[in-house]
Amino acid sequence: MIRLKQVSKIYPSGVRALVSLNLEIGPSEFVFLVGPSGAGKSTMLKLLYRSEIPTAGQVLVGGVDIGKLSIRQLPGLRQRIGVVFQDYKLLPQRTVSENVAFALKVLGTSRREIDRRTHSALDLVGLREQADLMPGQLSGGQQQRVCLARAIVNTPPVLLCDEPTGNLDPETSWDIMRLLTRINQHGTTIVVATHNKMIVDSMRRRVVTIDGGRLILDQPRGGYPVGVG
Amino acid sequence: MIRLKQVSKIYPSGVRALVSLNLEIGPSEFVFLVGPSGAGKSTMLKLLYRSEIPTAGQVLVGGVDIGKLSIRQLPGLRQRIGVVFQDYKLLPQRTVSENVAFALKVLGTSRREIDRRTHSALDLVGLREQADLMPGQLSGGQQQRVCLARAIVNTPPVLLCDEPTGNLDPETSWDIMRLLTRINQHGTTIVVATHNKMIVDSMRRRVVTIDGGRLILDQPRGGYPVGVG
Amino acid sequence: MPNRVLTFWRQAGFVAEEAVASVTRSGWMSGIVVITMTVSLLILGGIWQLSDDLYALTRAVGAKVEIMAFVAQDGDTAQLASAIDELPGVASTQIITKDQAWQQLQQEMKSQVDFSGLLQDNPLPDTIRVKVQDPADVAPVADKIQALPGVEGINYGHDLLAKLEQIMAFVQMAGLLVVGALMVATLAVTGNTIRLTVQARRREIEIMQLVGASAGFIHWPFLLEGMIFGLMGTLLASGLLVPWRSFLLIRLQELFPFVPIDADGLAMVRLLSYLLLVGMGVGALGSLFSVRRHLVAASGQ
Amino acid sequence: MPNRVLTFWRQAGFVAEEAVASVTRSGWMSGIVVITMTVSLLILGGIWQLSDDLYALTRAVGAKVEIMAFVAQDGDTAQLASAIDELPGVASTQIITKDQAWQQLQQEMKSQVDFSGLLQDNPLPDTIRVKVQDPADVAPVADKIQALPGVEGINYGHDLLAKLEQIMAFVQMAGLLVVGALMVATLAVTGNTIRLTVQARRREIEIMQLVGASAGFIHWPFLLEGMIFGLMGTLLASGLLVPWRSFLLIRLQELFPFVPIDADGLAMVRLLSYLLLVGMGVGALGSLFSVRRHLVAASGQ
Ligand SMILES: Nc1ncnc2c1ncn2[C@@H]1O[C@H](COP(=O)(O)OP(=O)(O)OP(=O)(O)O)[C@@H](O)[C@H]1O
Ligand SMILES: Nc1ncnc2c1ncn2[C@@H]1O[C@H](COP(=O)(O)OP(=O)(O)OP(=O)(O)O)[C@@H](O)[C@H]1O
Ligand SMILES: [Mg+2]
Ligand SMILES: [Mg+2]
Repeated sequence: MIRLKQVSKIYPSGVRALVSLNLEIGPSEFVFLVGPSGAGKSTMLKLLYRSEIPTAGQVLVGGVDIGKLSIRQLPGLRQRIGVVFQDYKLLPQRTVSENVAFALKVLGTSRREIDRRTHSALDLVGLREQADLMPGQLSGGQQQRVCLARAIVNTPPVLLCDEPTGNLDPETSWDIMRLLTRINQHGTTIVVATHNKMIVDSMRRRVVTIDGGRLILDQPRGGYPVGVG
Repeated sequence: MIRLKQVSKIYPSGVRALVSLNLEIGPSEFVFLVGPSGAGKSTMLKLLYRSEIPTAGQVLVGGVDIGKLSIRQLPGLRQRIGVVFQDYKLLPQRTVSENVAFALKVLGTSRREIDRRTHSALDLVGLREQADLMPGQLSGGQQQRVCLARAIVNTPPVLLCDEPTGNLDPETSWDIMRLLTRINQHGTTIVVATHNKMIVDSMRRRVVTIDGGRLILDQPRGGYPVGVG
Repeated sequence: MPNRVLTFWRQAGFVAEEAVASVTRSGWMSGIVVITMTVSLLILGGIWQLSDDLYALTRAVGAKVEIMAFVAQDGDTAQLASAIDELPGVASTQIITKDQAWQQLQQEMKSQVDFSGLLQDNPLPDTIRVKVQDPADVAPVADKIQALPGVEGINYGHDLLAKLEQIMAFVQMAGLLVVGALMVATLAVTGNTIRLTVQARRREIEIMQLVGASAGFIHWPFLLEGMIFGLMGTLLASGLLVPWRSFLLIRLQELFPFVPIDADGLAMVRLLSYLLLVGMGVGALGSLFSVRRHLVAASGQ
Repeated sequence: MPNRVLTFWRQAGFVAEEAVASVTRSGWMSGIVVITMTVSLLILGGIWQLSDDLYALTRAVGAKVEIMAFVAQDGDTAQLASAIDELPGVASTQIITKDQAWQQLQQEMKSQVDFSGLLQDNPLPDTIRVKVQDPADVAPVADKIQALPGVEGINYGHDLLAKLEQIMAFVQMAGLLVVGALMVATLAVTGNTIRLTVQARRREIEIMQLVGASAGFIHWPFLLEGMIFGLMGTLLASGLLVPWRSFLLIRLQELFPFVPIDADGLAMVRLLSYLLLVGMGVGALGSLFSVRRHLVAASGQ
């Protein structure tokens, strides 16, 4: 499903965020991406939805080299990838349900279908009552969940999450993890960048550890690595 | 140092974020503020630096009822309170060191003093090398640390932190906590809103738990409450 | 595929909805763009009109120029007048007999000339006063009249006419120049203002791209929004231009009562449609360029 | 307390530094504001100048009006001329003898009047041509001349003068109106543009407040920045206005060679200082208002 071949990313500032990284993630896999702050986790996710392009190497998603996509082909890729952002990226002037519905409207989904799916996505993340509020009226954790609802409303084959539980209390974090597990069971490939040791340790899923832009550990049923960084 | 008397906050949207809350925090105390997402933690901190005003009740900081401060008196309060924000709030068009120096320039500190203090603050949070980068060129965790550096550069008597470790790996989180402890030992009152169970459990400090806007637990040497929310 | 068509229409509906919502949502920002647009179009339209009016005025003054044809002693005045009347380009003729002319001259020169010392014999010829249809025709018509038998001489405001033609050319040239410059200015100012509002919404554009909206899909709401701004600006500008013009016409007519100035309704309609075109075009282009800027910036290229 | 003074100067230095940095940092945004400002000031200055020139032109035409005084048969022409010369407001006098006048009349009326049928006795009086210093003085000076002994009658462009006075009043009124309206338009457009740039930096204002900057401290960089925009806009506008004016003057002089149009350097300097005042004022006010908006919004009131 996802394949990185000798991928390097050097930012214009000269920072080497990723160095000759090789990684393969199969369909329906659930992978934790861990590593110290500044290791290159967000950068790797950005390469996958082509918010950045690699300086060297190839990034393949669903068999397509996405570094070679034209601007015209970009929407197609983005529609097949749901992303939960570390800094939410919600539209401040739209209500919660409008934010979630947005990804569907863009595709020309019928209004009934939009309503149905938006409702069930908000139900899943536990924000049914906040549907008509503005993002600015929500707590940090609630905004994070809106972002998750938007990412899954479209049932994309790939879901990328950057610190989805960074601002959530342990209870809600577990709810979200259960939710991601369920989505994963329906066949969605999921990559989660996280620092949440507790969750990584208990879930016993594949854990990919990067540090200083290099892949240093890839455990099939791992825990949060100790003493890294 | 900090005193809340029967404080309620009802947002214009009708949400009751805080309900008749009473709390007293002495000078040089170190308090964890915990509770589920949407409990009212950020709201309480916002009342303390008067980003919001209470709907009812009194908020006293250093003996002053800050609900009664005029706009002219506000800068004085803000200079005595350092804040670390959940969403960083860095100036995107200034370098890391400019962001940190900002709080000092506002006070008319001499350039030498500004340089000295900015350097030592960046050293403390481990971002000496990133001093001349823009916030957009940093990872989420790095931005969080810049925010912390800015909050302490001014050595304010009160430091409020909203999820200071939300985007940090465990290692860095511990570094930050050690740092906060050190600052606290020099006499600074510190309030930390957090979801980090691991840290709260190990630090054995005072833990104030709120849920649904109400204070439901206040343990002098507590841990992260179980089954709350 | 009917499904594709349906999807297209749903997207189109969404785009229209978005555009309208965006105008109302960003209330005061929209207000600023509309005000800027109105002001710019107002200045443009006002100057355009003024230069048109000035041109019409000088033309009307030119139309006042008459040819005086002096009939020879033995000429047949009435016959000559009807011959002139039939010349192409002639609007009207009027006969002034030598007696009328003599009386008029005595009247006019009362204080300057001591007529009592003059022989009472009338030295003046019969005169035919000729009006032409188009001031540009004065010179050729005068030449034709001169060539008619029985015409002893002619007289017309030769110098005045040349001067007027010069002034008309100047007014037209300066008008075109100023209107052209103002058009560019309007484009610059309103285009830039729209740019700033789009800039303020670059986050929105970024998110649209992130959820997989196509470039066209992202463009359209902004384009439509720009055109709505243009439309509103033109309507407001028209609401101020029409009364201003009536006021101006009345004042001008007071100043030049001898020159007929007609309130040409059609010219007004034409001007307003030009303004509408400029307004909506500027709105659409201003949006287009700035959206494109952000699109490229956010595509990870 | 020297420490307080030191602190003040450090803050002032910081403010100035901030203002300059902000202009350069937000490059294209600053560019847009400066362009908008330049365009607005250019239009304002251009129209201002044009209405000034039109006024000067009508005044100059008015100055061409002469009084013709006809000397009685028994009057002493030379003595009368020197008497008139000493009247207040009179610029110059010129004597036209009856012989000169008669010859000139014959010349002018050659084609209209058959002079051979006329008595050769000259019916015309001596004439004194009088120029006044100020067109507004024509009527009172004429009255005074009329009252002099030996003056049989006078003649001056009474109607033309009245008309010119009307036109001058109109030009002045319309000029004032248009310049006033443009001033408001300039204020609106550039003020709004600055508003948008400040809006784009509301986060900066919010953070300044959060780290405890005083209201004055937050205002000043924006105020200064607005004034820098005004200064740059004025400089650019001047760079275009000065050559445009020379061009216009040359063209006008070509059209009205008989009217002296002087390139009044002082008037230009005055105009440019007004523009500078307007530009910097608008920049400062535009910033002030929009910063104030955000200040109140972010103070938790
Ligand atoms: N746009 C950018 N321009 C320049 N450097 C960048 C940019 N984005 C990230 N970096 C740098 O690249 C490195 C990796 O950043 P990245 O955001 O991938 O880290 P991360 O693993 O997600 O960290 P965190 O856990 O703190 O979010 C960091 O050193 C960061 O400073
Ligand atoms: N500006 C606002 N307008 C209206 N409602 C608000 C606003 N800010 C917060 N709220 C509501 O008040 C409640 C408490 O929010 P608050 O941000 O204090 O929660 P929190 O404890 O910080 O949660 P989290 O851990 O998710 O950050 C929430 O239900 C939220 O929706
Ligand atoms: Mg990251
Ligand atoms: Mg919070």
